[in-house]
Amino acid sequence: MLDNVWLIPLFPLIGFLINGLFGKKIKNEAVIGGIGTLMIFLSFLVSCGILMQLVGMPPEQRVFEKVMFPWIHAGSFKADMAFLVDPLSAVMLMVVTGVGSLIHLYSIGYMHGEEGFYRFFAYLNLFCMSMLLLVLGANMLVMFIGWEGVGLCSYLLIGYYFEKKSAGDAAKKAFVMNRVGDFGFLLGLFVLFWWFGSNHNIWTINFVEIKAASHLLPYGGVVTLATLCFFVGATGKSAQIPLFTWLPDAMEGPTPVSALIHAATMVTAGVYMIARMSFVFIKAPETMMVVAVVGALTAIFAATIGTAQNDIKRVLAYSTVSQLGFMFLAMGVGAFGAGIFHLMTHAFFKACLFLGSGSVIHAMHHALHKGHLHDDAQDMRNMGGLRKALPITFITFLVSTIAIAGIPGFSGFFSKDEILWQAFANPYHGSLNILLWGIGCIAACFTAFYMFRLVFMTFFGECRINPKVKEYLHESPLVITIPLMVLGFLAFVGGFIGMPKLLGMLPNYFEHWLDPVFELANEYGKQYAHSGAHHSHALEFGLMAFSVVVALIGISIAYTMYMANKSLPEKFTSAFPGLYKVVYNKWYVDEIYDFLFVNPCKSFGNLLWKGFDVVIVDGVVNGTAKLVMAFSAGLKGLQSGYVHNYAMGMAIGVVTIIAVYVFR
Amino acid sequence: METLFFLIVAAIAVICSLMVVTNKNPINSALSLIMTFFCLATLYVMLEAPFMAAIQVIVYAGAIMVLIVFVIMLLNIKSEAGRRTSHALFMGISVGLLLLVQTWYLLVKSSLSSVRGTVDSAMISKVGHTELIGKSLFTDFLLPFEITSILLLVAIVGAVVLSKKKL
Amino acid sequence: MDTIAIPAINLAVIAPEVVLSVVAMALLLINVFVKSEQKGYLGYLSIAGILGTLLMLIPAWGSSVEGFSGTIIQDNFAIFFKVIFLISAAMSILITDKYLEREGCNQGEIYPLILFATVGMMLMASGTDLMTIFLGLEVLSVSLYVLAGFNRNNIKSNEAGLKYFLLGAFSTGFLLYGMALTYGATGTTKIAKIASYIAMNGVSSSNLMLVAGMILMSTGFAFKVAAAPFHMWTPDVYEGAPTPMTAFMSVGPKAAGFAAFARVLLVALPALKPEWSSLLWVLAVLTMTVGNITALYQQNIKRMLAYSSIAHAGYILVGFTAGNAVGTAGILFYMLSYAFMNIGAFAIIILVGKKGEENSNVSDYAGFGYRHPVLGIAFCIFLFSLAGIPPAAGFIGKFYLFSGAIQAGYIWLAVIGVLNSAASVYYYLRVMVFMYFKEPTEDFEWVKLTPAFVLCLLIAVIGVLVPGVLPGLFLELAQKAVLM
Amino acid sequence: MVSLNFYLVLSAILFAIGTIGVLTRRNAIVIFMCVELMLNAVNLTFIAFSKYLGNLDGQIFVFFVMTVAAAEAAVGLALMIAYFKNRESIDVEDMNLMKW
Repeated sequence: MLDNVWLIPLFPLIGFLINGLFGKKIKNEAVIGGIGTLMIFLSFLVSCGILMQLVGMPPEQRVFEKVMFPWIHAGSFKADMAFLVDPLSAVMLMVVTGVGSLIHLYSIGYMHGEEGFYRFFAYLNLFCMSMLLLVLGANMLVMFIGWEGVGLCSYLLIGYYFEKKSAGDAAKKAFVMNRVGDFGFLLGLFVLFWWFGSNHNIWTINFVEIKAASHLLPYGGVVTLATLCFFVGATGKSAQIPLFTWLPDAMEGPTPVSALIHAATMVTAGVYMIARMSFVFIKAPETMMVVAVVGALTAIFAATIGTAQNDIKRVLAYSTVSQLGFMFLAMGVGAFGAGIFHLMTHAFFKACLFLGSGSVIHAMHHALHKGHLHDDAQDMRNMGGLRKALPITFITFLVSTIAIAGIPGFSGFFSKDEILWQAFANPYHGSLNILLWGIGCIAACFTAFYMFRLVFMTFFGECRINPKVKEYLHESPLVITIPLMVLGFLAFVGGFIGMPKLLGMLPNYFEHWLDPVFELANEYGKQYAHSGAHHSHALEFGLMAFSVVVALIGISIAYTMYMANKSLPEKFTSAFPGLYKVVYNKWYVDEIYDFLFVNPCKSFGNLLWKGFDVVIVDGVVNGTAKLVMAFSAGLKGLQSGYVHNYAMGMAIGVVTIIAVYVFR
Repeated sequence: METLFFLIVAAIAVICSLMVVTNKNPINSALSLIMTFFCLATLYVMLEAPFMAAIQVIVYAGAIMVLIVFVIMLLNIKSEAGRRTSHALFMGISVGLLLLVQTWYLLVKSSLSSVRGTVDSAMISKVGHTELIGKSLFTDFLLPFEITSILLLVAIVGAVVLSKKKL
Repeated sequence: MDTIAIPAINLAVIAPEVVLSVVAMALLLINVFVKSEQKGYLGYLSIAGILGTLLMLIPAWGSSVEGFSGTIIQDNFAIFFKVIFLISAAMSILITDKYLEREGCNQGEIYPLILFATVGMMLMASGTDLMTIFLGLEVLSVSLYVLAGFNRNNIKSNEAGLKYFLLGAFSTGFLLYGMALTYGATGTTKIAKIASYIAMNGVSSSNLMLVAGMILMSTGFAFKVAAAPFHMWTPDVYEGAPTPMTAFMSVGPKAAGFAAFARVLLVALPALKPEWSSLLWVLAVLTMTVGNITALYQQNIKRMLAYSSIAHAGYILVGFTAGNAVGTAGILFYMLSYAFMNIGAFAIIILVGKKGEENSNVSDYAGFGYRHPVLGIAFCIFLFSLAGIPPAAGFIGKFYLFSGAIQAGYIWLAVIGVLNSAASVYYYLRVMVFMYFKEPTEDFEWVKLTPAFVLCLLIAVIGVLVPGVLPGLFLELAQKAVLM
Repeated sequence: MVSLNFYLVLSAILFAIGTIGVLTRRNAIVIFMCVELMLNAVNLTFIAFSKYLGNLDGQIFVFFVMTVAAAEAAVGLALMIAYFKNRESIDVEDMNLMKW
């Protein structure tokens, strides 16, 4: 099975070719969608086979490189078209192909009747192929091809509704920001390549070879430079500060795209890349700190911004940015396994959330269309009480929300708690740990808050939809709900494979599985880790309980704000005067919350969104662009069209060059 | 004596070339350029290259300049309507002078190849300059010589394409 | 009177050039008898001639033959470049006929002129004497002056030809002065002898005459390859020249300039490597930056591609600066893939254009991708390749050039190169944004494919994708063709 | 015997004058004549070197330069005539249809 690893990216490629070349002729949506889904499902089956085979091998032998053909050979430098299968890439394979298959299936229902249905599936398959190349690449160049490929597909898919100007702009923004990141990636590659080559005559970009030679790398110095470059690449792709503003805009794309690309797979590429090169990153303590701080800051920034959004997809988008921040936090504190674990659980529950929101939007859109209304189908203020109309969507959505909020027993709890614990207990960042942990906890609280706000505003309370169209609301078809159910189930149970030792019910399979990959990084880490700080089980339990409490606080704030005080006060006061005081008090508490906590946060979130996001980040990006354009206009002015000016340019060039060389 | 003669010819050449650049009327420029070419031909003779002097006169002064003068007549170009701006003049002249200073400096500072060839005055007077050139052209430099035939053919075709009456 | 002993003439060395010249001359004669509407057939005949020449080149691969008293050589380096020239000539000829018909200047002489220009380029690539290189360059230049001004009823074309001519002649002066000084410093014009003289007599950078000769020759070649600050003619000439000739000019002569440039610097003047590599370093940075930044502002797509071609010359100079085997192989590989992607892009521009070079603004491409999906995808492939996005050949080429620079220790140069290629994406992307994300204002019904265009585009797409996905073979060939 | 440097300096002067002419004149034909002047300056350098090095390569080169000058003259003047037919001028300050 391992030998056939090349089949995994091949199937989606075939799907892309069939749908891309003949899709327009086929016309039948079932056939097009069926081919697209089947191809990625076949990849999933092969991935399962590979996983099985890896499981059957002794842990230390679970590395396999399949060279397809020699690709670029230049003297001592070699880069093959080669695939690398190890526990890490196996996990990613399962996530990409598994979640990918479900989302393909979902898209058949969701994209029904859209113009360019075949185009959508062709792009989606192309995306899967690129993502699989990225995951499987045995050297940085293959990875980079996938890296560029996913950026390209993301561009194509965000701009899918090209009639909308905002879609085109969003696509362009995403592409340009991604390119900034790609630039960082290439630079990091070059720095590493150059350092190994010029100092040790090892001209390689192969991960296995770099790993074997990684003991030669110094701590800090050039490694810091290289890893910072790589990290810039990761921030672009994974939407971290300061390159995160493209992701919320990317919600212009169809919802399945948001689920697949902008939640489950592509945006996690940066995390994956750092995990892949953990043995390099760990050698740069400064970079590790930068990663951790940027991750934590992104987690809290995006979470606060999420509280101020009313568009259902934008909430989820900021939530994704925030969760990615958690993953980077994990990477930065050396908890690579926990980060990848959160990546996986996040893929389950966030994909489910996006698909669920898609189902809601689908139903809303349908109903509004029938009623000839032009309300915004994505605005939560136009929703409410949808749980009766969309029961399956509601249940799966709720499960995933509980998971992301970090309620024990659900997948998100295990992974997020592991990250927070590692942020607190890791031996690398000294006193910074408390701060990282604190920020993480607050971000977790916010997460619980805005996610439940979302649920309450959408599914509970009175229905704010125009009564004219209420009757048209109904549950989405099976092809949409089946993926929801599967993902919801995974969001529920997915965490049990990585249960902390502490709870002791099950061994932590996930961590053991990834151990061989991150062993070396941990080894290197010990060189500068602070020893001694041994934390007791009681503390771990305490922190775990604390994070649960924090999540509950967030939920209860959301409850009081968006459920309890809506219409209840009046009813209670008139019917049960005795309870008035209680209700009054509740309301009073709410006021305090509002005054002390929620309002500042909301305005802070608004400020961040309007100020930081729109003005500063976009301003810097646009300002740079303007500067370059002004420069361009200036240079253009030199091109006057007059022959003698051109001749003068040449003559001055000659005179200057001679002056430099003759009179130096 | 020889140096004095050289200086006189050189002075005429420089003056004539300055007139090429400064004369307003293109015809006068062309005539000054022909004078410069004659001066150069004289210098070639002094450099024991009589054949080069001959073709300098025949090809350059005779053919190319006639062509240029012919075109000036054909297009009936009068004196230049206006001068360039003084700024452009200043820039052009200063860049040119800078170039001169630099080349002068480096020519004075640098050393020639130390390898001396076999051709000296005695050989030129014994064998004849034209024969030496001819031998060289048809042995060592046969290929470049043949390439010039293609070059001239291209020039003819090009000139015809660009100026023949009917397309 | 003693007879002169003409040395043994090894015609095999110049057989490709001879064949191509003979075909061109024959076409000149045939042209007289061909009616104006049927001049297109001359194009097919010239392509047959080019194919014949290609067939003669292939068996010569692997051997290195000198001839004509060391004035010319046919080695792998020359053959690789000659293949590039022939491909670019053939592809340009494929897209010429329809354009000339549209613009109403259907003169058959264009085909022999293209072939003569190709002969000139071939001589530049294989010349081992400064005279051969100079004459090859002049054959090329004189043909190009005519080709740029070929559409003589179009004022822009006139202007392009005249500008190119005046500036080209001016740069020839510098090139020649450089050759003269090199001759004075070394006593010879033969490239191998220059190198051996320098090596034997220990002449080095202390000899200012040699350094100045190197600099002046470099400026001459820099003009030909359009390196800043000797690039300013490029946008005007590319915009004004007939579009198929722009396609031809942006590839062939640039490659030829690099071939001669590389042979002179790498073979004749390796002793001055510290000097010329620092010179090329500066030229590369200037060229990339000026080309890319100015391209950002352009509205006319021909002009935009002209600036982009300047930037590409800059990328190639990066590999050249490295001066090692990887960098040189990178130049060869990049030039080859550049031929395909650039001529492909120009072919689309010809298709979209209307009579009198109308419809050549970027905004005129609004909705093109939906009106003509296949052409749109082809155009995107070319633009992606120009932008250096995998898996197109342009990416591999750039990667190779930059890694050559890194192996030679020029890490900052590579960084600037990567930065530049990141910026360049913007203006290529702009075309794609217009093609796909803007409401069509035109129906593009005049865009009609002829078999010749289909062939040209097919070759271009294959030429971009195959070396991009499977670069192994091409890189191996390029490595066998480097000059060291 | 005149020192080599005299010839070289003379040719440098002529080359610089030619350059100045190219940079300052407006008439395309005069610019072309100035280029010819530059080429002739180079020719003088070649022949002077040739004499002092005692080999004929330089003179052969001059022979080819003259051919090239003739070819360029033919094509260049044809271009000017074509341009003149359309524009009624060969002033380079009128040649700015394409810019920026």
